[in-house]
Parts: sequence; C-alpha cells; structure tokens
Amino acid sequence: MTLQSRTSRNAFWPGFRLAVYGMMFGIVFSSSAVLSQEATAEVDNASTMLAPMLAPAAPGNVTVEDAPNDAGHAVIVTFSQSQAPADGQALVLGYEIYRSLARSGPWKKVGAVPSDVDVTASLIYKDAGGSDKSSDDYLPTETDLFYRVRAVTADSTLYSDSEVSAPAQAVGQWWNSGRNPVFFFVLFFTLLTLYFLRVAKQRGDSLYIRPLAGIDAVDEAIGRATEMGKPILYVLGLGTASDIATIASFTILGRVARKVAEYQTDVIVPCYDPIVFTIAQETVRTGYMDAGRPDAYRDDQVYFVTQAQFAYVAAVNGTILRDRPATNIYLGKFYAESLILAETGAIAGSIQIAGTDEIAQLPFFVVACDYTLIGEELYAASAYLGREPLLLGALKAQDYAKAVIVVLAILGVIMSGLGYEGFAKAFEAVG
Amino acid sequence: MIQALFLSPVFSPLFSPLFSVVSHGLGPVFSWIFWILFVAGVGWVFWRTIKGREVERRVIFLMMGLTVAGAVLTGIVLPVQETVVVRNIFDTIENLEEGDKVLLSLDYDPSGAPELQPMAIAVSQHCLEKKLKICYMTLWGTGGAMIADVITAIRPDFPELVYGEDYCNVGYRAGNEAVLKVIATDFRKTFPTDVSGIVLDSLPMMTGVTACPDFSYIVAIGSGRPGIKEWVEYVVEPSGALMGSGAAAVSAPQLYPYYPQQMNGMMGGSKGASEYEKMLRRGYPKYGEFRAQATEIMGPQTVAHVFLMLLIIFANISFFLAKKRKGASA
Amino acid sequence: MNRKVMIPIASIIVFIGFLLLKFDFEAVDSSQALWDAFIVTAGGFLTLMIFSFLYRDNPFYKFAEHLYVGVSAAYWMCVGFWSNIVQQAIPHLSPWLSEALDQPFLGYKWDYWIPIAFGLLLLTRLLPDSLKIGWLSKWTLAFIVASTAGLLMTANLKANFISQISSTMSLPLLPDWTGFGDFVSNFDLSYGGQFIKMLSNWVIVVGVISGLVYFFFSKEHTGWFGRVSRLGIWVLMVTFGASFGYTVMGRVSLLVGRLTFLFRDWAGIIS
Amino acid sequence: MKRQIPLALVFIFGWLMLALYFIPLEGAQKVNENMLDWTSIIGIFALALGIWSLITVNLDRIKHKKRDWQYSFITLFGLFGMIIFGLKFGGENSMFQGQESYMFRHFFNDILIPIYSTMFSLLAFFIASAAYRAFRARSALASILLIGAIIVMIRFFPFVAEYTRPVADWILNVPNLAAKRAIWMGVGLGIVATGLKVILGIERAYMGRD
Repeated sequence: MTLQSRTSRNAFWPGFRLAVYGMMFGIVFSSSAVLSQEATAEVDNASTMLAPMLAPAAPGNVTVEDAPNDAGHAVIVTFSQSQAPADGQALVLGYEIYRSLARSGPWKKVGAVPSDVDVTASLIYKDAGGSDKSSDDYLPTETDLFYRVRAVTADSTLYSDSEVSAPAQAVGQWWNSGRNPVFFFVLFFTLLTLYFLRVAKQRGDSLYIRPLAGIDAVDEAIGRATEMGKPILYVLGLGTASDIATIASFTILGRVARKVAEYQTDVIVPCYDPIVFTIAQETVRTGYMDAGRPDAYRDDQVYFVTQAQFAYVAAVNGTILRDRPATNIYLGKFYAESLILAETGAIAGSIQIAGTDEIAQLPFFVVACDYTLIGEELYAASAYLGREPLLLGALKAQDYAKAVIVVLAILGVIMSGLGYEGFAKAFEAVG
Repeated sequence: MIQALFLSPVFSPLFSPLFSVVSHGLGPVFSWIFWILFVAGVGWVFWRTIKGREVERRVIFLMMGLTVAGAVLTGIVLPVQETVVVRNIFDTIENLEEGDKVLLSLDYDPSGAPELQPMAIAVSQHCLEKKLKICYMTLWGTGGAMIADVITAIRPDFPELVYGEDYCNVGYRAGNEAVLKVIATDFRKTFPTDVSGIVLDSLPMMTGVTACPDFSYIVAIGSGRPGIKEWVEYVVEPSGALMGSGAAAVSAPQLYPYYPQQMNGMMGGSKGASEYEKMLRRGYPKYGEFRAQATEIMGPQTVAHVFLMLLIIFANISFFLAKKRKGASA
Repeated sequence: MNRKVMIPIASIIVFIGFLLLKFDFEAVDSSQALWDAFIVTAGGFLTLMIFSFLYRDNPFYKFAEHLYVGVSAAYWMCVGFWSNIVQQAIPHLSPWLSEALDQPFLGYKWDYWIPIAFGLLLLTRLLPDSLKIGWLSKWTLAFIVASTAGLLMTANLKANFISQISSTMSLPLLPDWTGFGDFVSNFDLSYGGQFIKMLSNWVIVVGVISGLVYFFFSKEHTGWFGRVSRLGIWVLMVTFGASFGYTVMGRVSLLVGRLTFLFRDWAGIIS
Repeated sequence: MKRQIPLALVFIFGWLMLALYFIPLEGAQKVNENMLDWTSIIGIFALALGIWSLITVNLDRIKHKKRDWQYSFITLFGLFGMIIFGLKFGGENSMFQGQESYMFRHFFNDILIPIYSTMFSLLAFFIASAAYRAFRARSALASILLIGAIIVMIRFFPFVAEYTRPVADWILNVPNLAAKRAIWMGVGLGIVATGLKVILGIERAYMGRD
C-alpha cells in the first residue's frame, strides 16, 4: 500500500514542479515585456516673479483645543489659511505658531506649518511642549494659553498676524481612549483565558491539541542523549528577560531540565544576558528539584558567557564542537548568529530543534535545523511539554481568539469592499 | 603580461560584456591561479555529484573562500543596473538648492560598514558637490567611529570645507527611539551641542534648524534597530519630513512597504550603493578616478551568487540521480 | 620539545616577524607606529584564527575565542557599570559618591533606591547556602519578569496585532474596479496594472488567513482545514526561501570586507 | 512567605504595568519610563553575578585541570586586563581614564572588532553549506523553499535580472508581507497569552519552587 501511494506522489510532484516553473517563467516574460523603463520627471523651474510689496492677508479663526489622550502638555491649534493673494500681495509660504501665557505676550514661536495649495482648507498644528519645568519649551498644564498665527512670506519683513485665540488649557487625561481597541482586546482575551482555565480544571488534560513535530522531538532528543551519554545544549538566545520569547523559553527550559534530571543526563545552558542567566539558573535548579534529584544539579551547568553577540557565538560554537551535545535546542530571540550556531551544530551531528519569533531568522533555522518552531509555536510549546491543564486551557483561549480574528478579518475585508471603512477603522489603535 | 592577455582583443570580447578587469597591483597574477582553482573546484564538485556522492562541507567552505578571494583579487567590476528606488534619492539631492541642509544618520556598526559605508560616502560626496550642508548624527554607540571614517574619507577632496558652516557632526545620544521622538519636534533638546561639546547655536549652518523637518532631506542609513523603521515611525510619520534611506541587504525586504509613501527612495545593500556610485560617476565624472567601494563589492558578490546557484543545481542533480538509482534498485 | 610548546613559540615568532614588516621605521612617533603595526598585524592574525574554525576546532581558534570572551565580558561590564550606575543612579543617590566619581549631583530621587534594593536582593545568591536567604533574590526575578510582561504585552499587542488586523481589513480586494470590460481591455501585468494589484491584495488576505489557520493547535489538520493550513505553510515557505536568497548578498559583502582587509591592509597583495 | 511574596509581587507589578499603558497622566508615564532604567540598573547587579560565574567556572576549570584548562588563563587575563584598563583614578594625567582611556577604547575597537567582523563573515560560508544541504526538491515544501530562493537569487544577476526582478520584488513585497502578518499576529497572541500566564501566576518556572 505504501509503495503505491509513494509512486503516485512521485508521478504527481515532478509534474507539479514543472507547472510551477512554467508559470513562473510565463509571468516573468510577460510582465517584463510590459514593464517600461523608469520615467524621469522633468522639473519646471521657470518661475521667477517680481517682488510683491504688500503683506499677505491674515490667517484667521484660531481655535485651540486640548490634545486628547496625553499627559497634559499639548494642545491642538486649528486655523484657517490666508486668502489667496490679491494684486501685489506676497505669496504665503507657511504659518508660524506663537504661544503666550498672556493675551498681550510675550510670544514664543513654537513651530511652523507649510501652507496648503488649497487655501480654503484649515490647517492643524499640534503644539506638544516639554513636560520638564526647566525645559526651554515647557508647556504648563492646566494654565491658560494664548495662540497667534503668523503668515510668513519669502520676504521676512512681509508677514501678517492673526487675532489672538481664546484662552485654552492643556489638561492631562485619565484614560487614553485611542488605545481602546487594545484595552478591549486584552479584556476579551483575559476573560476568554479565565473561562478556559475553568474548563481545563474540570476536564483535566483531556483537551485535544494537535501534535507538533518539534515538540515531540524534544522528548526523543532527551532519550537519545541519554542513550549516547552526551549532554543537551540549551541556548536561550540573545533576548533579555524583557523579551516574552525568552520568558516562554524559560518554561520550556524548566520542563527540559526536569526530564533531563529524570533521565539522568546533563543540560548545558550558556547565557548571554546576566538577568536571563540568573533566571535560567533558578529554572534549571527547580527542574532538578521537581524531578527529585536536587543533588545532581551543578552550578557550572548554567553559566554566563559574555554580553557581546559574536563572542557569545564563538564560545557556544566551541562548546558544540568540543562537548558534542546529542541535541541542541535553540529557543528564544536570535539574530544574525542563528545560522552560525545551527550550521556548527550540523557539523557536530547533533539533532537540532529551534524556535524563535524573529521572522528574519526563521529561514535559517528552517534550512539548517531538524525541527523549527515558527513564531507562535514557540509560545505554545510549554503547554505541550507539561500537558498541565492550566497551560492547555490558556492555549485553547489563544486558539479561540485566533478564530475570532480570522472571522473578523474576513468580515472586515468584505465590509471594506462594500465601502464601510468604519469597520476597519474601529480596530485602529491611535497613540 | 598576464593582464595584457586578459585584456587582449582575443579575450576581451569574451569578457567585456560580462565584466571589466581593473588593475589591482599584484592581483591579476593571483587571480588567474584562483580562477583556475575555481573552475577545477566546480568541476570536481560536479564530478562528485554525478558519481552520486555528497560533497564535504569543508570543500564547500574552501570553494566559497576561493571564489570570493579570487573575485576580490581580480577586481571584477560588473555593469550596474539603475533602479528607480535609488534614482529617487539621487534626484532629490540633485534638485536641492545650494545651502539646503541635509541630515545624514549613520546607524550601524563595523559589521554593517562594508555595505553601508559606501552609501554614506557617496551621498556625502554628492551633497558636497551640490554645495549642500550636511549634519551627521547616529543612533548607535558605535556609529561615532563610522561618522569619523566617512569624514576622513571625503575631507581630502573638499579642502575648502569649514566645520560648522558646511558640515557638522552632532554625534551619538543614547535613547534609541526616544531620541527620534524628540528630534522630530525639537532637535536641540537632544542635541544641545555637537559631538565635541560646541553649542549648536554657535554653528552657523544650524541656525534655523529647530526640528527634523527643517532639514530639506534626511538620509537614514542603518542596519538594524534602531534604524530606518524607527526613523519612519518616529520622525517621518509624525512630522512629515522628507526621507530617503540606505538599508543593509538583510533588512531591505522588511522596509519595502514604506516606499514610496514614507520614504521616497531606498538603497538596498551594496547593490543600492553601487547604483548610487554609478549615478554619481555619471553626474560628476571626476569620481571615475576614485574607488567605488560598493561597486568593488558587487563583483565578488555576484560571483559568489553564481557559485551558490551552481551548488544548488548540483545538489538537486545529485538528489534526483540518487532517487533514480534507488528506484532502479528497488 | 613537543607540539604543545612548539606551536605557540612558532606563532609568536611569525607574529613578531609580521609586526616588524608592518612597522614604519621612519615614523616620528615610534610608539604610535608600533601600535599601528600591532593593530594591523593582530587584526590579520585574529581574522585568520577565526577562519581556521572552518577547517576544524583548533588551538588558534580556541585562543581567539577565549580572549574574545574575556575581553568583551569586561568591556560590557565596564560600559554598563559606568553608564547605568555611575552616570544614571549615583547622581540621584548621594552627593558624596557623585563627587568622588566626578559626576555632577542632580538632586535626590528616591525612586532610584528601588532598583538598588532589588539589585542587592539579587546579590543574596552569592551568600553561602547556610545563611538561607538566597531565596530573597527571587523577589527581584519576580519583579523583573512581571513588570516587563505587563509592559510589553500591550505594546506588542498594538504593533504586532491590532494594527496588523486593521491594515489587513482595509485592503481593497477590487482596487479601482471600473467594470469587467474595462478590466479585460486594460489587462496589464505591470505593478500599476489592475490585475497585479488585485492579485496582490488577494494573496495578502488569503495568505494571512491561511497562515493563521496553520497556527491552530486545537484542530487536526485534515480535510478542508488541512488544505487551508497547507496553503498557509506554503506561503510561509516561499517567503523563507526568498528571505534566505535575499540575505546571501549581505553576508557575502561581509566576507568581501574581511578578505579585502586581509589582502590589502594585512598582506599588501592588492593596492 | 517564601512563596507568597514573589507571587504577590508578580500580580501587583504585572497588572500595574498593564494598567499604566492606558493612563496618559504624567506620573503614570514617568513610572513607565523609569521601568526601563530600573531594569538596566538591576541588570548591572545581575552582571556582577554573571562575571562571578564566569570567573568561578574558569577558576574551577584550572583547579581541576579540566579539558582545555590552559585557555581559561587567556579568558581571565583578558577579563582582568580589560577591567584594569577600564578603571578611572589618578586624575587627568594618569593612564586610567575609565572608558576614555586609550587602551580601553582601542583594544576593543582595533583588536576585537576584527574578531567580531570575522565571526560575522563566517556566515558567508555557512550560507553556502546550508544551501547545498537544504535546497533540494525533496518534498513539496522543500521545492517551494527552493523556488523562492532561486527566484530571489537570480535577481542579482546582470541580464537575467531584468526579467526576474519584477517577480522577485513581488514575492518580497506581497507573499512576504502576508506571511509576516500571519506570524506577527500569532506571535502577538502568544505574547499576550504568555504575559497573562505570567501575571496570573500560571507560568512560574522562572521563580523556582520553594
């Protein structure tokens, strides 16, 4: 049976490949035939004018409002532009915004806005002053502010000022409503998680999750290391304790350490970041304790190397080639060193399991490692390894949230297609 | 003699459309040895492939080294094809007026330098030819040395430049994105002084510069974080400043979505840099005599690409042959 | 004499030979000239030492590796200590200490005591186990992990999640659609063409959704669900291949940079 | 006690930092900003632990004459040498000017940067061997990986590039964006889930047990 299915695959895939190649070249040639050479834009610079003598019309309707969702050191100034220049009036190039704490001045220039071609449009300037009292640009909170707009021209003597605006105050807000989408999502997700935690507590570990090759490999790898009598190398990457990928990796490290202790093999954890190093020590020690073998833990299993990227890589490379670990596990944040580590591991003949959420490095892990956890799979991995009901529950919540997102995305695309832009806008977080 | 042979009428038609060979000291003597080794090596790898054996990793390493070394020694220069993405930066600078100010941010370290330093140099040369005023800055602690290198590289060609009038260097400030957030609206808050502690107000070229949009053009050249993405997010988007960029080849694909809305042009890797060098040479023929660093890198890069493609083709041939053999024996 | 002694001695002799070769005997400032020669020679040797790793692990690589680890660890410690403790914390903690360390005193700020206290708690790990207070260090770990988790959760959510959803939603699937007849008569395979624009937007929307389906953990990937998730992984793979191909260029340029250094500055083969 | 206090700290600080994100008030944002400073200051204390670990591991190696123990001398020599050069005392004319001192800066910039760039450039070799091993049309997935790589790599050849560049650009812009968005969204969810697990105290491997 297997033989038959294999032959049918063999017959199918080369044909498929051929079709893809064909299509590729079809697109290549047809598109290149249509593509024209780049167009060069000619700049028309034949505009010399006589110097006008009169000041431009004044800008008007200066209104000032408190800027929303901030700490109270910014206001938004709106004004209408000067009217189109009459005979002899200078062309307005831009508007300078002046601020004062009193109606009569003194005035301080806070910024400028270039003029718009359409003079009927109102212009907006956000005056975000400093929040530091000693700063030159300090904008006091809850104090009356006055604004004036000056239309400026190419000639610095020709300008005209607007009326002074009505007083306005910059006020700090208690709630950033621009971040409402984020808030609602966190709320939704927290409730979802809490719900599934309850479900998980009742149903135990009977919740279904599909197998993940990379995770199953971890168990095998530990067994293999035991058989070979060789250690396991666990690399947490270059992340700091403030990278969530690293935090996720700690949980996996804890499980790995526990299994390793049960099987009586060794785990080596060279660390890059000192805080990560401290936490990793604690994690591995706990793993050994959970396995009931606290004495087997040695402090030199988890050690700090250095905080320089390539010095760290050089040292880990050395470890890989000298200790010849049976398995290398790379989980966390990785940058350019990903391929150096993975290829050195391949030279040493180790089984390699990698996982990161750094998209730029995923291709290298995919190419050079035996198993790769792509993005979210890294975060899900801890639930797989422990199969603790609580972690499984959280994973379920994640999946349901994803389903909601997929439905929302499809709905959103349809709504935008039908011209209801507001639907997509509702998901935009500002500020 | 060897060089003459290489450039002789017999051989040159063979090579000239492909590449031109520049004199490189002793290079040509070595280069021939390397080329012979390269061809022999590729042949050997091919032979192994046909025989159905895997090629050892070290052989691949050696071949890769030989390929790049041979190309470096030969000094291959390939024809460069210009693209609109790079052209836009060149044209923007070309169309600025004398005395306009340009902000050049060099956000990389020595590892990014082979790709990015040539961009910084070419853009600086172009600006100075156009008599624009350049202000250098960096978001990377290691960038200070890069700025110094650029200035030493271009200084001899423009002996009449005056520091503070024609160019200045405000150096590095710690704070990554925070620096950008501030300078988008207030340049002096983060950079009250230049790199050597001179108050910015006492530099004539910096009068009138209060925020990033006061520069006629910003060119951000960067290889990571903080870099171009942060420039777009924290400077271009809030303040609407005009920006072009130079990115390391690795990060260029991620930055494509910002073109052309947020940045009007982008140089991607050495390819982008060599395009810029070519435009510069065409506009200002005197640069024909100078080293075009990026263009020099492009040759070896392409040869390495050819080698890599050959490797991949061989790998697939050997794979299919192995499968066929397996099928025949089964 | 065995190899263990011969190799280092021979290397030192070769090194000194190169140093003399690079030394500018006519320089005015001879100590500077010596340093310059040393930099180039050492740079070249260290470069070769690292390259030797490609053949196999060997004493030269081990030497460079261990040197690099020691020096870089100390370098980052000095830099970190200086910028975070001396320049940042001390000017807010003690006028006496800031004067001793040549820093301007910037006024007391009580909140700087928080990290100092947590830091000191962390150091309880170094105390002997018999004192039984090493567990205090866990307070610090709890503080750091929890606060960064809380801090980053929301920031990441906005950048990686909310904004990605909204920008996917607002993609028009029929950009500039002016009717079927128009579409056929203006059929165009260039970037500006309607066909490519439409195709691109469709690919993005379908790619994103099928990619998300691939990341589903609670359902077996079989049937139509399996087919969609398979499409998702295809999109991921084509992207990975493309990124790999794209990166080659940058990596080779680094090697070109190193080889140029070796040939030009160190060996002087090319001008 | 040993167990409750850390959990309480996690709960309080986790929710506090989460809440501060939504409160734009000045005081709240100050705390938010200071957090990073705090972490970096604590990081220095952790670094002390790290350096301590580096020293003890190496001394241990020398003491027990473990494999390659001779090289530990080099590490320790580099470490202490650099620390000494990084000291600052003795006024303006002394050799010890902290980070400003000649040896400190130049040793790093001129000696160690070459090692750094060379390590980085090893990637060129590894990329070749990885490509040789992995880019074979073994399965449908591997073939797709291969096609993606080939199309983009051809992009750099003169002559052929004219025809393939549009396709390569398209792949880099369109499917690339789709894949990235899918990964980003998944990662974003994973981050929130992990963050929640930490704050709720479900995920606490990092804290130890007792």
